[in-house]
Amino acid sequence: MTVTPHSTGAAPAPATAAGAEHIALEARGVNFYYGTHLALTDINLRIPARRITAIIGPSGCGKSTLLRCFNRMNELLPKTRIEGQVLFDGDDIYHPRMDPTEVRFRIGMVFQKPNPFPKSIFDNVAFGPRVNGYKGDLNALVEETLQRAALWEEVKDRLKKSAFELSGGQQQRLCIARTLAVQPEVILMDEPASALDPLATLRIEDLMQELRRDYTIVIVTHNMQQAARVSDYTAFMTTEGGGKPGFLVEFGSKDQIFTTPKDPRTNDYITGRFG
Amino acid sequence: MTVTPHSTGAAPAPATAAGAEHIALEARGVNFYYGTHLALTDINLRIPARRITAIIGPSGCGKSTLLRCFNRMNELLPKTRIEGQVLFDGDDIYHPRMDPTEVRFRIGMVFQKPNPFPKSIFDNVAFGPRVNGYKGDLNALVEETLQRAALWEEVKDRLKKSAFELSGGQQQRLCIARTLAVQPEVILMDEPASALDPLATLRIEDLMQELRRDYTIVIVTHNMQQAARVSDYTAFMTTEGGGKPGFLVEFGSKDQIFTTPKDPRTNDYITGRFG
Amino acid sequence: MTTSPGGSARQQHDFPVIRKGFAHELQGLQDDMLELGSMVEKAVSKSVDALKRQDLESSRRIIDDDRFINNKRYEIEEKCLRLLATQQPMARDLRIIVAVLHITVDLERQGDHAAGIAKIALRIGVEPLIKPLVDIPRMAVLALDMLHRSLDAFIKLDVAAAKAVVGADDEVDNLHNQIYRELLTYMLQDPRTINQATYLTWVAHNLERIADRSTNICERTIFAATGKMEEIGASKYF
Amino acid sequence: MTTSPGGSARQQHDFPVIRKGFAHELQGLQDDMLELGSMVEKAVSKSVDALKRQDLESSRRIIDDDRFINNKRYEIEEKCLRLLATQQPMARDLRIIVAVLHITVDLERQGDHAAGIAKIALRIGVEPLIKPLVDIPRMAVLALDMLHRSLDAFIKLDVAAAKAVVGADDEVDNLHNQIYRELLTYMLQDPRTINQATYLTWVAHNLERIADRSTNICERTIFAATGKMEEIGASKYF
Amino acid sequence: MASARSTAMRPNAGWRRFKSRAYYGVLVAATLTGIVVLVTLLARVLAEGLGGLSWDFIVSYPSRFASQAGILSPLMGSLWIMAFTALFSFPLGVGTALWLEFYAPKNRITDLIQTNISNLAGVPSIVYGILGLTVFVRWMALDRSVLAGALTMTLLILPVGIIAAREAFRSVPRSLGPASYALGATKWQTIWRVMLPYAFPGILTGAILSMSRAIGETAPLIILGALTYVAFVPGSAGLAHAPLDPFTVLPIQIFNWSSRPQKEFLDIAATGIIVLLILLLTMNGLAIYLRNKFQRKAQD
Amino acid sequence: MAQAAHQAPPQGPNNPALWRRGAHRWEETLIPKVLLLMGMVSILTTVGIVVSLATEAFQFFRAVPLSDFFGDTKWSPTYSLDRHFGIWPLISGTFLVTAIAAAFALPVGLFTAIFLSEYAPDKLRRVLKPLLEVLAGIPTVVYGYFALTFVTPFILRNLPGPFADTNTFNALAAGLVVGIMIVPMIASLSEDAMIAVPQSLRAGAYALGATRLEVASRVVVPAALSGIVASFVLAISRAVGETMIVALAAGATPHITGNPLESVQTMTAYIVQVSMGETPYGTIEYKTIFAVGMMLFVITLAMNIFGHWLVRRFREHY
Ligand SMILES: Nc1ncnc2c1ncn2[C@@H]1O[C@H](COP(=O)(O)OP(=O)(O)OP(=O)(O)O)[C@@H](O)[C@H]1O
Ligand SMILES: Nc1ncnc2c1ncn2[C@@H]1O[C@H](COP(=O)(O)OP(=O)(O)OP(=O)(O)O)[C@@H](O)[C@H]1O
Ligand SMILES: [Mg+2]
Ligand SMILES: [Mg+2]
Ligand SMILES: O=P([O-])([O-])[O-]
Repeated sequence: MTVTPHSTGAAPAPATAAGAEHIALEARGVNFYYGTHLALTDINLRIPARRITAIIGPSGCGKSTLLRCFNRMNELLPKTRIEGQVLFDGDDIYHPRMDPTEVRFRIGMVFQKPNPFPKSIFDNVAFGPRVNGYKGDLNALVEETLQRAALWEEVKDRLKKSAFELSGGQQQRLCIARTLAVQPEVILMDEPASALDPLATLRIEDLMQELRRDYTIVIVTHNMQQAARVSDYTAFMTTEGGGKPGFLVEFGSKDQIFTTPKDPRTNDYITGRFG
Repeated sequence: MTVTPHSTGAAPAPATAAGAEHIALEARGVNFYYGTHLALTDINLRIPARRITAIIGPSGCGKSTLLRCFNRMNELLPKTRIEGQVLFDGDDIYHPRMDPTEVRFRIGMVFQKPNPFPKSIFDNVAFGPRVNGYKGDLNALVEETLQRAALWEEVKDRLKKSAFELSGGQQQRLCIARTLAVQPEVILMDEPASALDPLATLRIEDLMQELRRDYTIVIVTHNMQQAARVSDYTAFMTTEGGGKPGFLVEFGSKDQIFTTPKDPRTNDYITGRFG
Repeated sequence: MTTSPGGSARQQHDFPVIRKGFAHELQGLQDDMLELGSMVEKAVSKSVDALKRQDLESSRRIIDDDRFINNKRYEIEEKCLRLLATQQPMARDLRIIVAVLHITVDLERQGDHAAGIAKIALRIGVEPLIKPLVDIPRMAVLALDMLHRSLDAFIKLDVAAAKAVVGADDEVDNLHNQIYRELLTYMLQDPRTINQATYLTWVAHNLERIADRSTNICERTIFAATGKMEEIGASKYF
Repeated sequence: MTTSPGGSARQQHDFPVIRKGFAHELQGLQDDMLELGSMVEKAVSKSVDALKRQDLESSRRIIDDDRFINNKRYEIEEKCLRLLATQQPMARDLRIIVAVLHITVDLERQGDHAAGIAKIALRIGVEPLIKPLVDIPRMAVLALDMLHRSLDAFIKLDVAAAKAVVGADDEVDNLHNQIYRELLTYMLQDPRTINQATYLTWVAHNLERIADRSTNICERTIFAATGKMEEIGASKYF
Repeated sequence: MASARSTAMRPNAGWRRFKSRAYYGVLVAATLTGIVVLVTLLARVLAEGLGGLSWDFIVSYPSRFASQAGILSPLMGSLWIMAFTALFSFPLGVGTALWLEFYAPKNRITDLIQTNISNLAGVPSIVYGILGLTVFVRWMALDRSVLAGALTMTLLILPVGIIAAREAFRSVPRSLGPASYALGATKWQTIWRVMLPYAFPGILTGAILSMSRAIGETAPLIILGALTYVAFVPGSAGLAHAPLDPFTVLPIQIFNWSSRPQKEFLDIAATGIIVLLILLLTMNGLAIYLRNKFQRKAQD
Repeated sequence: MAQAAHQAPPQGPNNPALWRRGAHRWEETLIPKVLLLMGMVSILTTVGIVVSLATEAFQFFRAVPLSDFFGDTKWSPTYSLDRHFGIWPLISGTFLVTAIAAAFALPVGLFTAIFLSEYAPDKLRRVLKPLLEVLAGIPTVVYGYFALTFVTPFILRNLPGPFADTNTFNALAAGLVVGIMIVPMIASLSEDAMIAVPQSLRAGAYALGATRLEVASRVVVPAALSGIVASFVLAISRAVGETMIVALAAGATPHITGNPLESVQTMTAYIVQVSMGETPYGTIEYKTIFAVGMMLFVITLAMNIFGHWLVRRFREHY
């Protein structure tokens, strides 16, 4: 993965400034390539801090790709290349002097399927602090983190049990707890509830509402209704056809996007009229 | 799998008669056991012909189990047992003289994940007619079936290609076509769109609307919104806790269920207040 | 679906429309609303006509037929609720349904006003009119025109047309004032006319309300088209 | 969430409430509606009071303050739309939101009627009243009571209470008729009173409308509670 | 359409059901074949060999006289060979698998190495004997020593060990890697703390099974020239010297006894087989035990 | 909120006192290199095999021209009176044994696999599979013993017809036992391939009214075909390279014959014979084992490459 400054000179203005919000993450003129295949083109997006930003759009429009650009997970795939800048609190995370593990340490990620480590519940939460050389009281940290993830009450008597003994929804909350344990500033979530049943999904959504007080959350979701329910801001991406690069159509407060989208493509998408 | 007549003497009246509709399938006092575990208790349900009936309910309440009772797919699992009756056009499908392959031939099923056979598109559709000794013009049948499944235009030039070359949504429509090819009277669908993206999901829903003119459709879905969108009648099942048997709470027209459910448990479930 | 000034009308023809079922139901909803509108238009027009001709039979029929309007309204409201509950409408689809929900109430009330006029006609009975009715029918024509144009604007989601309707409301108001003043003069001049004159002020008032409610429809049209709700005609409950 | 006669009030306390955010927003919506209701109540009560005391200053303020009621209404409507678009409400939640959508319009119109009364007060000015106002304030008290009780019934989704309100409407109607007849007598006896008497019939009419709209609120309450929409008070546009 | 159905299809349901049942018999018979042979073989071996099994048999050296012959030196030789083979092959196998799974660049060379390994797994064991003979015995002049035997065995089972270890690594759910990276872990932290613990039972099982293959192997050691009569145990002249001592192993001894025409030798061959099988069953049992003990609920 | 300066989350990572990151950077550079070295061992093994076979075989072919090796039909390198170096008798023996083994093992193995994956209830399978594994784990020398001491004397000689005169060493007993030996391999690899066919495909077929046999034969077997064929090829290759059974039971008579009741010699058995014998290292007789080993290597390599190619070529993507 190589980083090339975006070719079109000065970075264009972001699609929509989220009003007076403090901006946590910003994509500036991001292009992304898988090999020679351009998957994202000229993405300009500002993610407000301590808000939930949802990214929606048809399958293959590059939502997951964009999300992974935000914490350099994409570069774990071979032969990928990014152009443009991704700023985190003003710093370019793709700057050659930036350590990718440091970026991921500060910008956490939760995945589609719950993927706890085959370890005890405790060790799952303690994993991040351990690899990152946490020097404080691990027990206290684990408890506090599980409490934040609204899981403590359910697991406090079986911290030493395998994480696989938890239900799917609990596992996903454990994965969120695991991410919280390294105290990131941003949490990226790629369809975190799509493998869960409706009840577990609603619990995760409730949890996200709690977390948004302290964390910046970016969620990719297929489920438009979910984006409508949980997000503060919503970005709509699309592509002009399979294999064509994905681009950002519209970004705005979720109320605006879901009641009065500005772009007719957004309107058509969210009202279920796809081309 | 053994069949025992339901113990409580006379079959109780079905939960709700769907008005003057013709009844295609009827469960009468059905209890279902996995080993010694009672999974369904006293299910009385009448499925109207040529309508879409959706079964909704929390995870583990036995929706899939009930669906599989309708075409004897459950008995492919070891140590299962059904009590009560399932009537198909008035005949008990669990009668000892009933051939299960005959039942499945007349009551088709579409599964959660698209599961095309690793054969060509043509052979997938032709599979059912072939094993069932179809004597007519196979080419004509395949074309007609694919047309009904709204897939013909997309695949007519590559019938000999592997079914795996199709997209997920196309594969699921192929699976529907495959089921249609044996010309069943009922099609059971267990979360047929849960593995698909929203666009493909809407296409499947559109297709179901087309099919309901000729077929009785029963769909199990996690997605309440989907049940609301596609069904004519909706059944709500629940269980009083994990491991407890599932039972039918309410059955009615979808408009009634989603705007004015009679049972407070139904209201709580569909408004997202779970216990 | 409606055609709209935006770019999405194109999409409906160039690309496969998904959610055919829903698109169809939404269309049906709007058709129902138009039907209700035309029922109301007929009721209003007939009621004034009956008043003018002192055709008590016709007036009675209008009052009686109001229940059809009421039923239609409930039918439409129920459809709206069903669509809201089952189709997860969003963006413009949602705004249209919500607008229909409101417009239906307005239309039904307009129907009530027509029945109100018919009731007044019954009260007046066959007693000779204190003056030949000229301005009231003129007012009715204006109000009906507004109603018609407002529904038209809604179906086309045409913001400009909707705004234009509001202008006509001023004319109706002027006429209303004029009629009121004139009837007051009658009353002052000849107290025996007070009863009938008061009845006629009620008729004028009813027509004024009908026109006013058409401006409500226009407000809802603008809202459905743009998502912005603004009171375009000042409310006048006096 | 509201408490209700059904079994679900229990659930909210015994079991974890999921969708806290939505439950909270729905609660907020109803609070907003109550606030709007109390704004309207105040406006109505003050307008009749100002009329009675011929306090022009107060009347002017009521007219001016109507915009706050209008703004509140738009705020509530927007919230409803947002909840419909983003929370996929179903069953009773949906019915409550749709009911709020309609009730808000009724409340706002009631506010307009209050402003209408204030405008009439201005027209009458300080010219001596043709008679001391007794029945009109009584009517106002009745109408306000109906409004209050109807909102209360809605918040509790109490069908019986809602139906009870409708009975009161008959009282208001009787009073209205009585006032009307009395004023007509004044007019017939002394044509110089016609002007003011007509104004006062308008006031009574406004109050009647306010009461009538409270029965609308009750209809919506029954609808929200049971899903059935029925016209419980006969519409009377005359 | 629905009415045309019943006549156009299913004219032959009864015949189909019959065919289905008939085939069932064929399949059961085929499955029983293997079982019957196994039982016969074991019964035969036990019948012929059990009589000769005694403590004396275990602690005596082979002899020219069947009645005095024992199995001490081949048994100890087998154990020595096993020990060294395990020592060499385990780290090599795991290391290679780690490199292939996590570090190898995706290029032709890596492809070549992979193809090479799977082909090595299919090379007849006797060819490894030739390799050992040439490289270890001759070129490296290790002579017919335990070390030469163990190195040959190491190369012989290495491909199997690598493949088993790779399978174990592949059974690690794909999602765990990203999960670890996303917490700020480095690559080696991810491998050491996530991949290896998860894959370890699988690796261990594979290792034990490949060791049990090594125990049974005869041909390569024959080619190396392992002796058939060894009247001492490797290491008896000083443990440090053990790797360079000559040796024999159980299967060679069994081969030797089986090749003799006398009935007595055939019988003690059977007794030797019993000892060999006990050793093997112990190891297989260990592998199964480990597999069950650590078997994780696989996440898909 | 918006105006307020962005505060770090409580105990945020910005508190560096709590975290010590990046302490082990050296692992990231050193470890891959060590692992790469280990990976090279397998390459060296192949090189070693080829070189060790080729150097000696090269010397052999300098003495014995290829035309003799492939042109002669007699093999008697140690018979100093009438030396012949024609490989065909050994290939014939190998082929005969392999053919017998395959004829027995392919159907039995495949049917076993079908039974296990499609018919056997879970409990039975859990008993049968380990039994098959035991069968697979039995050392070949034990099979050789079995063939020699049981199959020939107690089975073959009790059969009617020409079997009564079966030679003590014969291709049939060796072939059958080699077949027995490769049955588990075929059964287990084929069963793996069939088990890997997703359950959903079976459910799909049942739901169309198919019987169990139709599900097995029309869905599962075709879907697993590449795995099944690969298991055949790999098992046959294994039979070709099999040594101890044939060394014990097939005899040491290199000649070209199709009669399974005669004694034959395979390539592997020949190599063992020479190794066990008194032939001195370095002589031309001794060098024959490298030439024969080379043949064996080339044949099995070709089959293995073919087998793996098959697997890759037909791998189904479920
Ligand atoms: N690892 C990869 N290698 C090559 N191309 C890829 C890879 N991942 C994604 N792509 C391509 O990049 C484009 C965007 O993919 P991405 O997964 O980001 O879309 P998405 O919006 O997340 O879709 P979905 O909603 O299906 O998850 C697609 O065309 C996809 O085929
Ligand atoms: N094969 C099985 N063996 C034993 N128990 C089973 C089996 N399948 C389901 N059950 C049990 O039966 C009950 C009902 O399961 P079922 O799969 O029918 O529920 P469901 O409503 O379809 O759930 P979901 O929405 O998660 O698919 C559950 O308690 C489940 O654990
Ligand atoms: Mg994605
Ligand atoms: Mg299910
Ligand atoms: O080469 P073998 O498998 O017979 O030892």
